[in-house]
Amino acid sequence: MIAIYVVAAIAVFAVIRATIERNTGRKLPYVNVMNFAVAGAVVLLLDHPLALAAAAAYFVGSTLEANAVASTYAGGERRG
Amino acid sequence: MIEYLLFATFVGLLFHGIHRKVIARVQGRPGPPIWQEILHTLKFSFKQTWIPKTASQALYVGIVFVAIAIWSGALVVLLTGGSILLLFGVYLLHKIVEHGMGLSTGSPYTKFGAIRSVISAASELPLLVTVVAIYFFTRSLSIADIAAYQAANGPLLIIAFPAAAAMYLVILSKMHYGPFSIIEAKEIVSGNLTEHFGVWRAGIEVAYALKTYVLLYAFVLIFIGALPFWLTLLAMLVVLVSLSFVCAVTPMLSPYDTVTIQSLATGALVVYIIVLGVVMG
Amino acid sequence: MTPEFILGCIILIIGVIAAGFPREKTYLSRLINLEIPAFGLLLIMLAYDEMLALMTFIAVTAISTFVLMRVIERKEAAR
Amino acid sequence: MLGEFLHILAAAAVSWILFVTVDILFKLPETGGVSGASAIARDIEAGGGALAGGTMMGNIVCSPDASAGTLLAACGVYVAGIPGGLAAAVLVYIGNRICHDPGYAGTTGAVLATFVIYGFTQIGFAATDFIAGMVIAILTIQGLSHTHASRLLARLWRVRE
Amino acid sequence: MDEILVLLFAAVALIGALGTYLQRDPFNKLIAIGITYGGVLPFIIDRGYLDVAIVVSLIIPISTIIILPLMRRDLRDT
Amino acid sequence: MTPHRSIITRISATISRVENLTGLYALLFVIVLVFGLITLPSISYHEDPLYPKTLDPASPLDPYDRGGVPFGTTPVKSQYPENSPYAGYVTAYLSPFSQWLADTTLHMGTTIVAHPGGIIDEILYNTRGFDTVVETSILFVAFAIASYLFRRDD
Amino acid sequence: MDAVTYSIGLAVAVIGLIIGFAAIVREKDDLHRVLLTDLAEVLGLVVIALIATDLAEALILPGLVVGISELMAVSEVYIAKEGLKAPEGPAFRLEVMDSAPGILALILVAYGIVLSGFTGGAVAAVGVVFYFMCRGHAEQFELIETASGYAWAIWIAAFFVFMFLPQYWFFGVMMAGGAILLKVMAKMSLVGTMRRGGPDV
Amino acid sequence: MFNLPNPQIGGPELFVLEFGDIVAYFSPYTTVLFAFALLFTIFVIVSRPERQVDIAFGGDAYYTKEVEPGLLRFQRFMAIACGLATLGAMVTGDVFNFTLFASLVGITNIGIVAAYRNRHVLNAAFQYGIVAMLATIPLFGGAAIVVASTGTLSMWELFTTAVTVPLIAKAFLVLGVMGEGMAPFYIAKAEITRAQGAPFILMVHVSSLLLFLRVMEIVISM
Repeated sequence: MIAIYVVAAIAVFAVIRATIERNTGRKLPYVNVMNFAVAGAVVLLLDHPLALAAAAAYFVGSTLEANAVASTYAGGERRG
Repeated sequence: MIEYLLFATFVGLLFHGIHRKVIARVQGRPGPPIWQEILHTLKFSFKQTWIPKTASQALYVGIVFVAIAIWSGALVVLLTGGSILLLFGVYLLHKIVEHGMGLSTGSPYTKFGAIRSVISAASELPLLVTVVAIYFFTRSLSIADIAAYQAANGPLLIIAFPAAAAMYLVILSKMHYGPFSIIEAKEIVSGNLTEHFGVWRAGIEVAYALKTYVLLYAFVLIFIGALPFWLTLLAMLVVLVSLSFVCAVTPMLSPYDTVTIQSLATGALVVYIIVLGVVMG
Repeated sequence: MTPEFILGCIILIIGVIAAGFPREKTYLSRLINLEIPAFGLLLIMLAYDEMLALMTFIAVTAISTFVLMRVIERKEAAR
Repeated sequence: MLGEFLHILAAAAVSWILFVTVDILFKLPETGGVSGASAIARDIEAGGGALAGGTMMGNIVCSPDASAGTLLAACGVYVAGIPGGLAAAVLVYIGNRICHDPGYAGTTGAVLATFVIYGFTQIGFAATDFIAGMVIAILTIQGLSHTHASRLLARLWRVRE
Repeated sequence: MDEILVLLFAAVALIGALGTYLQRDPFNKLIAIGITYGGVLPFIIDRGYLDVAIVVSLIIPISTIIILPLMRRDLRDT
Repeated sequence: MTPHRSIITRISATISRVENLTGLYALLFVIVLVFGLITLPSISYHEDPLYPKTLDPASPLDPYDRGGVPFGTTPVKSQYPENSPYAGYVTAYLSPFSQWLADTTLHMGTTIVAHPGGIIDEILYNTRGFDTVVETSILFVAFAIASYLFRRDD
Repeated sequence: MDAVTYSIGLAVAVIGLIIGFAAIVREKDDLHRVLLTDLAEVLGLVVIALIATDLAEALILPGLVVGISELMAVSEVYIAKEGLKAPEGPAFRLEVMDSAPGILALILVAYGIVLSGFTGGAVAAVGVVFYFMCRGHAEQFELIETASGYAWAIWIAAFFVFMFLPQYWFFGVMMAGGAILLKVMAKMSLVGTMRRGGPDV
Repeated sequence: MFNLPNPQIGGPELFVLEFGDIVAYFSPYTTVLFAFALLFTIFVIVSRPERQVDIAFGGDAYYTKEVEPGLLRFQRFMAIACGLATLGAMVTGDVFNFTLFASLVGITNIGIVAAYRNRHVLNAAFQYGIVAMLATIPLFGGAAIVVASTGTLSMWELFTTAVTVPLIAKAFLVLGVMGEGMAPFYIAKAEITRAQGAPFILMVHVSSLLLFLRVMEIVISM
């Protein structure tokens, strides 16, 4: 099964890109790629219905994290 | 047992008087008569007695009885050949008596005495190290076993000299007018004794007399061995007089310096114990 | 010696150095750095299959982060 | 080995087309769903990219969109077939609600992708190909060159408009 | 999980941990914390503890969000 | 202060400041640790521990499967089994809900065992229950302090 | 786990402790000391985790709870000592703070109740703390404290069931698990309500 | 069945209390300590605090400080908890249980003094609190090393000559108790002592000294 190696390699690639990128706003898309890769790897590692839930939980959780970080980075919610 | 306690109290008070006398003579003063402390205690017993209005009453009274009780208990332990760990325990608990006396009255002077008593808590540590060092040699902490060991191998004073020095330091730090007696320094009136008068003071004098007796007796018993009764008293007297000389010629240290010196002594003894542990396996 | 254990030890040491001697000595950077040794401990617990302890640990870490955040927030506001 | 690799590349192309289409149909490049997405868009524009493309990329980062739907649907199909894909759609829906996303791009994408992937599994593809393919597809958008990716997306967005 | 995968995911976790240490900007540090967890998760999954993985995946972002009030712009700029 | 202070006075000055207390304690601990590091090779792991772990990845109770029959005995290696006559009963107990989980899924062992009943509960509540009493008391006291301080100014 | 792993782990833990405590020796700021204390707690847990038996976990769970509760008390003392006040001005808001807490807190609390015991209490408490942090709260200290007081009493009763009436062990397990869940969760969720004074936030 | 293996240190056991794996015992030594702790707990329960006299400088004025009732109640509660914890620590027959009692003593000690509004006292309480928290690491770490290297936590087994406890574990235990009770580092405690409420403040000292005495017995016996 070659898929999981592809996914893991992409994760490492994305992480390296994310780490060398200095701008926070441009960093987040790279981290997003890693999230995709790790969520995929979770299911590829363990073929079980719960693994889907784990992948979704991880993905949603890290997306939420990225969302919150980016929003704080932007200065929080606009208020009128 | 009761008569022995009375005897010990009497001898302890007498020792206090001798202590004052020796110090005075070394310093070139005439000094009080040696039975002065006995008279003192009797005098206090018949003076008017009450409890200060600001005091925490139960504690104020209770602490006197605790003081007498623990040192009587210690004497019993010594006589029945119990564990010297218990003796060490009583010695530490005496600290509580000092704190309690100072804290319970509400007076600022006694409070200072209590605070100094808290600061000088390092004075207990050498005794602890003594206990551990003795255990290294005798493999037992019961006084009967220690006496048996000394009967077989000679006095511990020679075998474990640093431990004896530590215990000597401990007794010294509890003597009146000594370099470590910051608790009763005159700049804070009488320290934590200030507000205990009348019968309460007499009770405390009794407890302190017992304490002196017990500590000296324990020193002789642990480091020289079980001697005949009169010889024991004589040895105690010798130790006392040597202590009085030290007290007479040394100035009182500043509070934190006492801590430093006692801690350094403890540190040196810990090193000694580690070396012992390595050497003796 | 499982890979989790080795990785956990390495991350733990990195984290201890990071939290003990952070590059920028602010409360915030130290608080963030504190998460690294937590991951190290997580991996060590995982290596020993101590899952209940792991779960409790992560939950408690979140709460202690909150406690610390609350103090730091007040401290920063006072400055 | 090589065949599987080609399968993955084909799956990547399919998923790429699928999620970009759905996202653009749901107007992701129009506005940032949350302030964070707009911030990412600004930074990408400052780095030489296009604002519309950057906004879409920001939205992808900040909330599970059609790309996430495709990935999770692929995972769902891999572990449990069609029901798994639909379960993934439900999870994406919950994720959308958690992440303060007003739209339904993710859920729609997940449902669509479930059937597409299931269809491809019938003609010799494996669901794992789609998982890896989707990761490659997102890599091309988010992970290779923000400048070019955002310009490309902006061009596609102009077509939609 | 064979050696290659172990190495790859361990690399992710290590890059994350080192990145957290070395970076100075708090946002970048927080992002690196997320990366570290991305490297750790596969190890939990590989041992089959899916329930733990789910819970931890939900709590880690929460603890990140808990830190965020310290990084608000209006507070930091003044 | 005189310019020439003896070493003892300087140490006294250091230990008399409350702010130095933490540092002093930490320093003492570091010294002990450095000595400890030397003696570490002599510490060996005791190979026959209490409450040993057995792992069976195929079991739905995975990290905590210790065998045994529900409502029956399970061999638990505790220190004084005779003091806990029902040791082992809790280990194999599954509530109806956790039984259902165990029958349907494979990877939820932690959840199943955390639901009351299981080896950890056996230790926490039965054989070493006294620890847990003390422990909850600590929690109680600590939060009493915190909430007292927090609410005092209201 | 084998003996070699234990030796290596212990060495790593001791080296970590040396580094961490060296940092404490050098640290002069009080709040930094609190943070480093948290670090030291982690290292202490490593030493316990290395035991690698079920007993290790039974020791870690109390250790964790002791750590967090002491941290709570000490930080509160710090606030009182420095006379710190809650920050003025508008509260910190994010979009996700409207949407996420409800769902996540629901999931975590429900799961925590299923777990029960220390773990469940801690997990549920994270949910509650997160919810209170994002949504504000109405102060109900007395209620929560009363609940946890009763929980403590229930747990003591459960302990005595185990010790003196072991034949009712089943009853004891249920009581103890439930009571600890309630207690830990209630106590920890107090943390969340403490962030801002006043019910109007 | 239970025979204390080393009666030469604290005396033979008098009474044994079994809680599962944790077997508490009373030897002459621990009984004395227990009785002492009990005595002071009773003092805490029955006695009212003293009223401190403050002297205003530059005049003859002096006044007694009033005791805040809420503070008094809280302190009394903490002091009683501290007394109970000390009682437990004196008789427990299990190393980990002992360390838990020690940390309970530490936290109640913080509680007794943390209630004051005096800044100096609070500062001392805070420093003390930090040390008490740090001290949980050697305490629990010591217990952990004991169980890992000997396979048991029960003092009944550890006191036998067959079991050798690593030196570092003993050092950890002593160091931990020193931190929890502040036994020799009394700097913070001296500040604490200035606070009002003699019976309660006294409990701080009683508990720490008794803990120290007990840990010495444990360490020497092991």
